[in-house]
Amino acid sequence: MSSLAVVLAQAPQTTVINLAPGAGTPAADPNAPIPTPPVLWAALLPILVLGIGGLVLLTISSLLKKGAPRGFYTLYTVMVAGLSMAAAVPLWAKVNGWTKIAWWDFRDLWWQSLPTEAGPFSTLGQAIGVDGLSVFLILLICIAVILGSLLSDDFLLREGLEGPETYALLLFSACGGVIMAMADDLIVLFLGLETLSIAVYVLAASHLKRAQSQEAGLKYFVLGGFSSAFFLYGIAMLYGATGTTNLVAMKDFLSRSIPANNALLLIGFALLLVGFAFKVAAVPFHAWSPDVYDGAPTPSVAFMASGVKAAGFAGLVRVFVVAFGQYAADWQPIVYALAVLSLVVGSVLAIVQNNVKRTLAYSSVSHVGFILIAVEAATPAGIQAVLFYLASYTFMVVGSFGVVTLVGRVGDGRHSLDDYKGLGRTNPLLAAIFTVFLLAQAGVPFTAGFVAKFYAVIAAVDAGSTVLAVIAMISATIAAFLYLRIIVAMYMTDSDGRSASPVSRAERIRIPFATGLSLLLCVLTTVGVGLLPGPLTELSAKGTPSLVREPARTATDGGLTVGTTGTEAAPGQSQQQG
Amino acid sequence: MGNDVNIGYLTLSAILFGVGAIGLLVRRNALVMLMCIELMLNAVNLTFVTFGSMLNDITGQVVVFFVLVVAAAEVVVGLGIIVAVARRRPGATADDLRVLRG
Amino acid sequence: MSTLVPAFAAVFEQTSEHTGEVTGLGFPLLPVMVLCPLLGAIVIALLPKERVDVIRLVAVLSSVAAGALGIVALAQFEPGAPGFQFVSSATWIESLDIKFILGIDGISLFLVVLTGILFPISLLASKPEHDPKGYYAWLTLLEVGCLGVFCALDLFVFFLFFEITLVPLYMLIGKWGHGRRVYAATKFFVFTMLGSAFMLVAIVSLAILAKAGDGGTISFDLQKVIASQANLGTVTSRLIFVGMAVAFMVKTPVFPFHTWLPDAHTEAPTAGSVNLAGILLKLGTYGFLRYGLQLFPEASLYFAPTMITLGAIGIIYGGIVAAMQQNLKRLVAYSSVAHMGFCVMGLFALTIEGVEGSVLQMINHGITTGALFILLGFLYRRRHTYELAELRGIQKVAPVFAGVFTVVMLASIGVPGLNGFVGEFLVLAGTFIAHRWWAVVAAIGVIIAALYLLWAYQRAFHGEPDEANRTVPDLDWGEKLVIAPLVALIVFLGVYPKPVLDRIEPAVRRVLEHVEVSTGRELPSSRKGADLAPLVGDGHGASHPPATGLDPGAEAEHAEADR
Amino acid sequence: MPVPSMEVAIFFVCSLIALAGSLGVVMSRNPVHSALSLVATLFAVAILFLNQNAQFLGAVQVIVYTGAIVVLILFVIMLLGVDREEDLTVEPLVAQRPIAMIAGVVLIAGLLTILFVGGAKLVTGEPSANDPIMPTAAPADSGEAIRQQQEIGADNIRQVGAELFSDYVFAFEVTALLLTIAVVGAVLMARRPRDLQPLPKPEAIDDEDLEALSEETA
Repeated sequence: MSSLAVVLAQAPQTTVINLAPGAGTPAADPNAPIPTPPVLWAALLPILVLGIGGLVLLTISSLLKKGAPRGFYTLYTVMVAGLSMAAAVPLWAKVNGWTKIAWWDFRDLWWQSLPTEAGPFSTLGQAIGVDGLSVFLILLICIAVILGSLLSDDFLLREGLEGPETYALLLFSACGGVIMAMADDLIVLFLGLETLSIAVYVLAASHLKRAQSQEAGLKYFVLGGFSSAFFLYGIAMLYGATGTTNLVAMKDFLSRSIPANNALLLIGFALLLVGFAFKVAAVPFHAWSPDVYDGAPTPSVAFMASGVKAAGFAGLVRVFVVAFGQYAADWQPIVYALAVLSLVVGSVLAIVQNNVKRTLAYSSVSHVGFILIAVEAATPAGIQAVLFYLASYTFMVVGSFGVVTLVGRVGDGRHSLDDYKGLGRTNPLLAAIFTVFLLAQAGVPFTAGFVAKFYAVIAAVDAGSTVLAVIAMISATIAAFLYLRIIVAMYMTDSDGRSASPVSRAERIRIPFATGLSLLLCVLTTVGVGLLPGPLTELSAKGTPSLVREPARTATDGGLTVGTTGTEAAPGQSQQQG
Repeated sequence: MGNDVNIGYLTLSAILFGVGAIGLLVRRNALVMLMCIELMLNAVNLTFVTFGSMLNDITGQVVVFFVLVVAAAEVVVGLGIIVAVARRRPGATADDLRVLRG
Repeated sequence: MSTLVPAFAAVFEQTSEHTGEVTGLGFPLLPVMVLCPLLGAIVIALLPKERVDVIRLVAVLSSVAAGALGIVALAQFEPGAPGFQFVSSATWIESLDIKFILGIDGISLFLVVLTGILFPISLLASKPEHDPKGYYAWLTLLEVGCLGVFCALDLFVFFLFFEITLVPLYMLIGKWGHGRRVYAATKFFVFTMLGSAFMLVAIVSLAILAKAGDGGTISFDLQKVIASQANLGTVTSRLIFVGMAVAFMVKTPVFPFHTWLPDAHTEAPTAGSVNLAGILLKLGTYGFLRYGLQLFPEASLYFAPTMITLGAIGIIYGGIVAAMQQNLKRLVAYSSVAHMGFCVMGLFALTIEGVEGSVLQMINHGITTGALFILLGFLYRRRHTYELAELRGIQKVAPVFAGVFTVVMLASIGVPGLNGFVGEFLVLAGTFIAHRWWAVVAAIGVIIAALYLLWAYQRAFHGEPDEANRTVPDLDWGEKLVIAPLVALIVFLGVYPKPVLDRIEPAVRRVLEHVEVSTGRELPSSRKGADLAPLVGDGHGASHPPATGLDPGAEAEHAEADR
Repeated sequence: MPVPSMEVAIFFVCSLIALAGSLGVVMSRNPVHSALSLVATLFAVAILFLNQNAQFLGAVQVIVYTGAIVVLILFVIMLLGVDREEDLTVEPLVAQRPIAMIAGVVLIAGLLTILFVGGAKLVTGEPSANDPIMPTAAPADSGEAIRQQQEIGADNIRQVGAELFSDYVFAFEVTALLLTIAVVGAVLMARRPRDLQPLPKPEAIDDEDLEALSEETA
């Protein structure tokens, strides 16, 4: 009470802060309006669309007395995600210096509030950065939302769990992911991570009829909170080492002055990496992922394995490769170790599983190892490989879990390898689709998975980590064994394949429209990218991250001068053709 | 910059963080695990404030504000999940949940 | 088809970049050839599975079409022309300069033709016991992979095709095989993929290191990589060679990596065995020749003694183990190990005769072993067993079958006058120049081959047929027609291999000259060339090969004289 | 910079309370005791915040953490009736506890080593140019000092507020989203669905899997 009274009673002139001499800004009048940073709304639009889209969804659903018509929520979610992607297009154009797309010249449209010169830019006090990486990830995460919601549509109906919450949480979670991808400030990154994670904890627990689902949610939550604490502690260390939480300012500071004692910096790296490793499920911080993947509703798992991982890697790349690229030699060994462990442990443990969802969980751990070897390269080619891998993996893994959703049948419980026996006979189409995804994950040529692995290996070898590349390829061979096990179960187990007994109606699995659409998209992309990797290669090559200073504000804006205008390219941005 | 008391604060927060982490790994009761997470977050908060005061920078305190919000959100969701689990399996501990089956 | 050709022609530009002179036919022969079976596979996949006859027809037609195009290539091939012919290329990944460059020279020409002949025959020779749709689709896809490997002139594309062959064969063995098929298929897949894992890293390292020398642009184009391979350090290039060699050794298979082969052969369905033995094993030796010798001359020289030793071990080991087999298919599988040992030995003898013999041996082995497996398939259709213990007196009840089997078996042993002899002899002659004692050891292998094959023949075909074997029918007309081309080839190549050798030799000579130039070392054949003048010409440059006929008998005498 | 002895005294007392509380959280067998120990720690940390001129945070810590979060936890404990005592002598997984202890101790030891080796020079960031916390020189006059102190407290809120709405305005907005998600999540979790699936049976672990695998490959 008393301190409040003091605040209320204060006369303005007594509270002028005695600034230390030489402090950069003029003393602000405490009663003056707070100098809020300028906002480039166009840059925020993808985030706003997703966030507000989720809120509107909740509002609509609460206003509808009879419940929404069938498929409405799915359609709505797909539209919102599509809108968000559309909102990202001008950003992509701006980053790449386009002035028009096809015949459509959009220079004169309303988003000309964006800076006039082409290239990446940042806004909101450098909290949000718009660059190739962030726009690429916006598109990717939105695609994951679209695919995930298409899978959810029939799933929720089947399980009797209809409601808007799953979709709203998907949108919110995607919003968090997009924030993570765009964050130029560690605190914003952390908040994006939490937004993403908390929504996904709930998604994991959202199959209310299934006890395993809530247990998965609980486990995910506890270990997720644990990792968040590590992550945050890492931010604290970096804050102590550099005096700021902003990545741009950190990079500035580190390039300006080399700290004599970088112990804080190093321990900050280590703790941050632990946090990231938990989020993307890299060994030895993977223990949650098989249980969570096993228990959580399968469509949500599809989103976890695609969207959440993508966002995690976006953060990893932005923080380590871009902001702390100068200290690559310090963090590379840790990433190296994480990559090797993930590759080997993921593949080996995947083989001994008898549950397909757990198998896929471990296989995703081994994929994480593959992506990590591209991160470890810390080169533009590495970043490109990361993006390419994430994009291809999104389709492969969503497709895989899409099939698993269908085979799981009512109750979402039939996931043992036995349940896949003879699938090739009873449901040839479904089995064929699954085979495509499994082979793609195994890295068979003419699938997206192969090209992705190829790029990762190129990046690693180019950066001089040939041994790592060899380990990766060997573990890919081990992992191939696990995909073969599923294929064997599907095609080669039913009594020499010669039983001609007609397939009973109960064995047949109907492929509902939305799920089918999602699977179709995934198959087409997986094979299409495998056959013609050119476009996605170009796209991922343009997904270059960079940390850009916000242009200096004029004095009338409020004197929060941050720095001079200028773009600071990511390592070797110019040689992105590499 | 900074003095021995600052280092004392950092030491305290490091120990609190470690105790929280150990507790989370050792205890099997979901609620206690939740408390351990809070303990760890508090340790981080203390670190932030200490660094802020060592650097004479308000940012350290602002960050703590965000951490508080995050902690609140986490607790709400975490308790929600715990209640849901406990309704299905009264008296469940994390072991019954096949934790770390890995 | 007619509308497709211009479309391909638009995509695949005919290029003279690699040939020096254009030998195009006005349309992209090789891409069309590779895509024929692919088209077949797609059509099969779209057909309803009840239309078994149509499916079979499509499969046969598409592979016959590919084979016909292969024959066209053979007819149009200019024996003396340097470099690759029928080259066409299409850019695939621009930023990495990965192109679908397809082209053939004298070495790959016959392997392509062999593929084109063996696939239709194997399709006709056997029928699947269930699910014909998948069976034919996978077989045609397998052909795509094989043709692609032999035609590819880009490291990456080569790897793609090399790797893609795994899946169809895995499926074929795993789903349509016998007995422990899943185990065999998985073992095959994992072994081969493990080899490929090393190869991928090796290829990538090579391209990246070549980039450093080439002035900064990465390229997987074989010719460009060869051109810049001088920039590699000795140790580096040896390491990379080992990386690639692992893949080829697994595929060939060379002695310590062979364990997957007997299992895969034994459990595979007939068409799978035929193509596995006839063509897929050649991917390994072909890889050694095209990508081992040409890319790593120094490393090849360095490792040549090791490889020859392994080849010799393979010959002896394969022979001995084959002699101990009770299962006919397993026996033939181990004989493959021995035969491929000859190929490897000849290659790394690094003499004109050796390499030439090795290429010829690849073709011969493809024909003879393919024919053997087809015959075994016929046998299995009648008796449902491969066990020697259960077979007896077949000769009495099925004389034609026994006769054909005898011819093929003798070719496999390497009896003069049949094709097996020419290749093995050339290999031995070539090896003798370079590594005298290993040639002697390998010659023992020929004797062992005679031993186990004749012994097996005696056990299965001689004697009085017992109850089970008394009713075995002889070959019907269809089967005779299927096997006839192979028998004809066996005899023809045994008697008159010159046209084949004429086309192989310039290519081989170029490879060896490249090795000589880039290592600065004179290879044995050039030194001793004079001794074998009728065989190798004057031993210098790309002069036209000698017109001497290769009458086996005369050759043998010649060699005797040399010793 | 002279260290006021009062600050040191407060630090020692509060850090002892915080440590004791944290040990209480981890080692109490009854979750209620754990929660109460957590309250002690949180209070102590709140005082430490005040000690470092973070008056706003000190207040928020007490209000939000102690007043809301821990009460919520206690509420749930009572609601679920899970305040039974946990038997801490049974080890959940083989060697899990020692490993956890070792990992934790290594973590603490590592952090402390870095702190003590680095000492006060550890913090390498620049002193803030834009957002300093307080005047560097304390006035000598004691009455003035108190007044100044109060003003700083008042100013602390102002400063935090100014930062929240300028440099961190976006982060601030994100927290709104975060809390919305928490509400949606809590509502979703609170639903009681009908026709629940039966509880899964405890599964045997891994031995079968290995056997099945060896059968397949053998």
